[in-house]
Amino acid sequence: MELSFGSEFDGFRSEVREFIKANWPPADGNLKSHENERAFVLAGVERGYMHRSIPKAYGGSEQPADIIKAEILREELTKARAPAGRIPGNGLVVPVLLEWGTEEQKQKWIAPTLRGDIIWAQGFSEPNAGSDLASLRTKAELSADGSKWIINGQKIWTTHGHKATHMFCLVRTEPDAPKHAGISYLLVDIRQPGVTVRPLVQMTRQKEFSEVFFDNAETPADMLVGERGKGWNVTRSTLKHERSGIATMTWSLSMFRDLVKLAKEVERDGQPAIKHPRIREELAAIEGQLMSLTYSTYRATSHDVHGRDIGTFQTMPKVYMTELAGRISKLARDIVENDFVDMSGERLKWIERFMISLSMSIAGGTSNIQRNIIAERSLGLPRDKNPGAPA
Amino acid sequence: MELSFGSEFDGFRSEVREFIKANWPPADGNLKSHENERAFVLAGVERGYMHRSIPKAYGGSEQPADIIKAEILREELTKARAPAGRIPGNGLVVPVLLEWGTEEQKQKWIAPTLRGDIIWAQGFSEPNAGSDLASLRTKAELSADGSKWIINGQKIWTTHGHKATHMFCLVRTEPDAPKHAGISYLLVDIRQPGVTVRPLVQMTRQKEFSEVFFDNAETPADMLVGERGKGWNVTRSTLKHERSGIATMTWSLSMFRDLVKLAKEVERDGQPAIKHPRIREELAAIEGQLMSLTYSTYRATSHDVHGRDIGTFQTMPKVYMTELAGRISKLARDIVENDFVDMSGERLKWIERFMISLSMSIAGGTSNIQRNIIAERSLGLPRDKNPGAPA
Amino acid sequence: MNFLLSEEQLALVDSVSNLLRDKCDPLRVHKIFDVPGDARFDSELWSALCDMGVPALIVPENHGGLGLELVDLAIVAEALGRAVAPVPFLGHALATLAISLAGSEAQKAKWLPLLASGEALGTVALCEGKGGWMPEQWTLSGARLTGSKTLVPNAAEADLIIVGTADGLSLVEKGAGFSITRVDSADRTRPVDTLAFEDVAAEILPEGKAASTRLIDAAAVLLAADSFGGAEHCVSMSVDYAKMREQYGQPIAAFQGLRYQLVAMALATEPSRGLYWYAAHAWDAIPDKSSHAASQAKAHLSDTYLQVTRDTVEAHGGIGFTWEHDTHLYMKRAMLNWAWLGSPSRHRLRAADLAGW
Amino acid sequence: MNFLLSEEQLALVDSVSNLLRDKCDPLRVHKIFDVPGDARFDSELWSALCDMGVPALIVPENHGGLGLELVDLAIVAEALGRAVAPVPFLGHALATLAISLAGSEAQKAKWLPLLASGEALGTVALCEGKGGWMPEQWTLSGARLTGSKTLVPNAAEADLIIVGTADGLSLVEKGAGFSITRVDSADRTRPVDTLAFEDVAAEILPEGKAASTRLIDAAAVLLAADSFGGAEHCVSMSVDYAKMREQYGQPIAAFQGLRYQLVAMALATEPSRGLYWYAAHAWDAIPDKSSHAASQAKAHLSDTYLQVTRDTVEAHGGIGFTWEHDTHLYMKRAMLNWAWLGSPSRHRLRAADLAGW
Repeated sequence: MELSFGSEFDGFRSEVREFIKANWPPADGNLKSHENERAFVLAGVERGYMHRSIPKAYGGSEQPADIIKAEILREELTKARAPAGRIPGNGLVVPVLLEWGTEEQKQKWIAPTLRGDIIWAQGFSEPNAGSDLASLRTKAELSADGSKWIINGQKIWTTHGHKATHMFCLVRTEPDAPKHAGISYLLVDIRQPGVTVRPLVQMTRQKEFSEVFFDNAETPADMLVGERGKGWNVTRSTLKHERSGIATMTWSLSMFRDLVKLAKEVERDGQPAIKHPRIREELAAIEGQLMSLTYSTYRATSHDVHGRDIGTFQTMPKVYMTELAGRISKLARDIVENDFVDMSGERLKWIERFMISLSMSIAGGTSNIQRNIIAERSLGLPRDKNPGAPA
Repeated sequence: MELSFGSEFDGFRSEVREFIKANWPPADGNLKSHENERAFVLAGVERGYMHRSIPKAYGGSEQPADIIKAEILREELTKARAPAGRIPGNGLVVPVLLEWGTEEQKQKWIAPTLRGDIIWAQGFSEPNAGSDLASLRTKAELSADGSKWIINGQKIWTTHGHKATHMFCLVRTEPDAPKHAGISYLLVDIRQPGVTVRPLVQMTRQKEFSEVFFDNAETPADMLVGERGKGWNVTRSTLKHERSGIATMTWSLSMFRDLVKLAKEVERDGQPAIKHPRIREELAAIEGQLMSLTYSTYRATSHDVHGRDIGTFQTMPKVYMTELAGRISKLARDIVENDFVDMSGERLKWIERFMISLSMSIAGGTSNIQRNIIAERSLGLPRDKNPGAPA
Repeated sequence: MNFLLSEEQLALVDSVSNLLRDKCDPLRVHKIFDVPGDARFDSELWSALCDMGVPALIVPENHGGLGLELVDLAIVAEALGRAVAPVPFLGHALATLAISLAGSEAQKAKWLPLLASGEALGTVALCEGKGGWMPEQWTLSGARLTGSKTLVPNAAEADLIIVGTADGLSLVEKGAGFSITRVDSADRTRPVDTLAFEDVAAEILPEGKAASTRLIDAAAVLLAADSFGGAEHCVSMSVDYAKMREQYGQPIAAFQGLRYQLVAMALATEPSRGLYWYAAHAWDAIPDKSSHAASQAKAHLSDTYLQVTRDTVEAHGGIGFTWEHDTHLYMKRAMLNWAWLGSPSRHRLRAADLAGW
Repeated sequence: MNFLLSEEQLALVDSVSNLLRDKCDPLRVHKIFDVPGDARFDSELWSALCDMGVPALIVPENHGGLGLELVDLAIVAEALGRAVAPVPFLGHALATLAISLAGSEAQKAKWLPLLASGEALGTVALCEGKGGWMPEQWTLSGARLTGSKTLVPNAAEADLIIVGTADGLSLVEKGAGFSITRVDSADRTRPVDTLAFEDVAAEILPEGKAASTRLIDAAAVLLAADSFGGAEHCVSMSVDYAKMREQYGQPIAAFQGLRYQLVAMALATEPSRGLYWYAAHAWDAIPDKSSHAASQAKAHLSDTYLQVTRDTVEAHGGIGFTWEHDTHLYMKRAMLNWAWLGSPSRHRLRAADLAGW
């Protein structure tokens, strides 16, 4: 048993560090400039550090898959607050194009997407198609001359809708075909008159998602990815590409570190809150869960690296972390007491987390959907005839 | 708003006290003798204190229903540890006989049952018919001459099987009729060769239930209660007659009182455990739940008394108390620490409660069945096509 | 036994509920909620409640009130909580109570009629610093007050403020020269302010020392009642949504997993009604149990309410997380009920002390 | 990164598991369980485990052992826990560990080969009174011991007992004249005794002072591993029952409410595997994290195990509450894992102290 990445990777890590040191922060010190980001990412691609899974032909660096190197890169880039060339929506559409796109589509879209010249929004959910995606209604009809798609309908929970220039979405192209059939995967320029993007304000006051309305919006016929009516299979592959377990786990770890810091800072009955037996014990209990998540994730990653089956844990991290985040934010609430209501106060971050821990249980498949997946895939229970969940 | 029973009942309470004082404990001081119990109960019936809902003709005292008087009697008899003439199984069969029995059956069975000369076991559940009672298989066939039923099969979770002289049970008399139909309600003398009673030992080492095996056991044809094949409706009425909410609540109250006593007795880090902030706070949280149960029960009883609808609370006490009992016994465990494993130690009672709090969630309809009832009756959710539960 | 509401009380709840149905629909609450800067309260709704006699409920008859009990006030608080009503009820009711409990005859004569009619608006300034909610923690004192108070409901709009002090309770009038800073509070249905006093003229209420605990206990009961109303509404909102929302070709209410989650919400909520009733009744009729019951009610109900609002978000999925949906109005009201007067943990420990443990 | 079991370790687990499948089926465990009076252990199973080299795993090679690590012992403990194996593994492994960590060369030479082969049975006497599990609470001392120790595993059957003392650790041989009282313990798969020493001859282990904390941490890891094995078995037992048990004409696994309850059990159990692995690994390779990890593992796993056994009863309904069913064997084993070495609460506070909070 060995937890470190092993010395064979030390060399790689120092190379990466040097590279970052040399290229970030940028000479002009402007961390926000797209140009600087772009230059850094291109240099990263040169070195084989970024877009590693993408062929050189489409602007990637075409490196053999290596979970450890990928993780080392993630760690070092995060530490240096340097761009990783990862833009959420884009990370979802590129693999799809690679798997299903025509050569023209690959040539045309992948490189600019990797450079971040194009930003993609995901258009899947609809008001009446949440967990039950297959019941979506937004429809696209081919124009008489067959040159373009005319799109009408509404999308919701669209990520980055306000920043995005384009959208990859699921639309119904075969109205008469049964539920899952009849859906196609389309690319759409959303900076056009027929498209209205309306940000959705969340209870935290943040605007992470949008509603997008299509009113005779248009997109060229060749913006169809995969076969007409086969959009469902195309998405399946999209959903595979998600954050690695380690990233997830690191997120919880940093949230927990903040919690410990909070418990040390805040006074309660004349001593740091962390000395209060109930808070102290709950904090330790949370740490026990977190250590479970952490080391089971290392175990899973190791199994991945060595091509062993991860087993039942595979389906669990999301719900586990969601419940843990709720537990963490409740303890934070107990510590901050009065500050828990002050949205301009020093503890705002904890108020937001108290709420966001809930959206985690909704975004990308509600916790109940996750439970259904665990029941079927990990526990091997017979398929559920009632797979339902609220979202 | 008024919590006390009101002065109009003070007179009644003192009468009851005098009566008990005069008759219990018995002259010879033998609290266990059936004769003494019987004499006391008969005197109680004379005074209209016991078997109040049963007509005089069948040995009851035929009193107008009065929840408050009933509750006062329960309190005073419990306080004096005097017999209340209540024998669990018997309390379930008498109402059935009153509602469905023939005049002969009422004459023959009710009086001796009230006197406790007959003790009844309930024979409903079977190994493959738990929450889904209607799938029971024990069958009874009428003998060729039509004079008696021949019974074959097995019952489980039979209460007081070892003490009982007779059983009221559900058996399948119409093998070809669909599930719910084809079931009949039979009375059987279980002190006969064809019946084997095998006590079921529980994890607590106690023997509360039995398995009962019928191997060509016999019972006279006129032991059928209600119509042949209509046993299902007959049971429905049995299930109505359960302990009053107040009794339930008092049970939790006394368990909680013990818990507080325990927390004061046991030393932890040089002071009573009750001073330990986590234990103290959890104890108070439990008390909050208990007070909720208590005063909502008083509210419900008051509504009953005044003929008002109790509302959604009606279906809730059982699961609520089950969960509360689990919470109480876990805190007790945290307090007794090492003693939690010593089955001959001073904390045995708490080890048993730790386990019994689970059997509560099973006996008389599992917690999941209770949840189904709450969902349908209290929340008005559409009937569940999958009403399932493990038991 | 008679632990239920009288015909009169049922009638009272009905009329208040009907008024709220007309004048306090969610859309209206959202409107109030959406103007952060000057979030004050719904004055039209408040005056309608005043016309109905709500502020007069617990004012003695000889001072123009109805001379009713805390129970009556609490069942109204439940109705207001159910509607997340944006009105200055909490501070006003407590200020009124403070004067009737602790004021001199002159103070009562001057203020109670104005408070009963709603011509004057009152509030209470209790907390000092981040957690100084209890009388023994109050430091301001004397006839001229210096110091500060936090989380004071609607202070900016109030004509008089009852201030908790080392002497007990003191009365400060609008414009007496203290500074007011409105907090950017999560709950915009009941805005709160931070007050800074510097040598500000105040009238001591003669019986304030004795009354301050009674005042705290009454506040706990009213928060518990408000919490019950809100939680109960969240449960029925979630149940209704489950019946109406369809996925996979059927109402999601058909999914047993969700059904049990809804049942858990109802199990947490409904039985707690008896606890707040008892706490209110104890305040009126069982003095020696009153403080203990009040703290238990505040702890259990504000805790339950907040959790139920979280469950409500999950029961609604994404829509329940949006600003447009009602859920966050309830969650944020629950957040104030949770923190105001001290966290559940504080009140459980207070109850434990009072139980003599 | 290489946080997984080696081929050798997988082979070790396999062979132990196969042996247990043959020689430790539930019926056999029930038999042992049903003779309260002289509940000792399954000697046939134990000698088979000894022949397989289980007690030799962590004995240094130069003393007739295999010189492996705590991780190897822990994965065996997991397998034994999964089978609720009625063998004196816990006490024996810890006694062996104590001597290899703290014994003199002579003591090692004399005892380790006997312990490695299983010719001699060892155990440890740690706790004093109702909760004196930690070295700083140990009061017996000197070359002749007087005092008492509680919850000592299989003391009646042991040839030597390592006693935790104020000096560190001492070795007492069978028949040295101490009295043994078998406790009527819930868990009859691992009987425990109360020992009373009165001026009993004992050999001090030279390195005992330093080793006692290591010993405690190792004990915590082994209990955590045993707990994981038991909990995981309870989950699969419940899942299998749900697939097989029919009600209302279908397997109860079709009921989503129950499905989610099973999912909750699995979610509590499976991820905790990494925690006990890490605690074992830290004991072997990351000394400065070892105590903290060990206490976290003991607290979290024993707590989880006991809860999962409760959930298992509910998942089985009535049958799961009977003496004949396997569930109570696991619950009672979980009860000892929970209490032995100190409750989860104690270990969480220990972890908090060690974290420097």
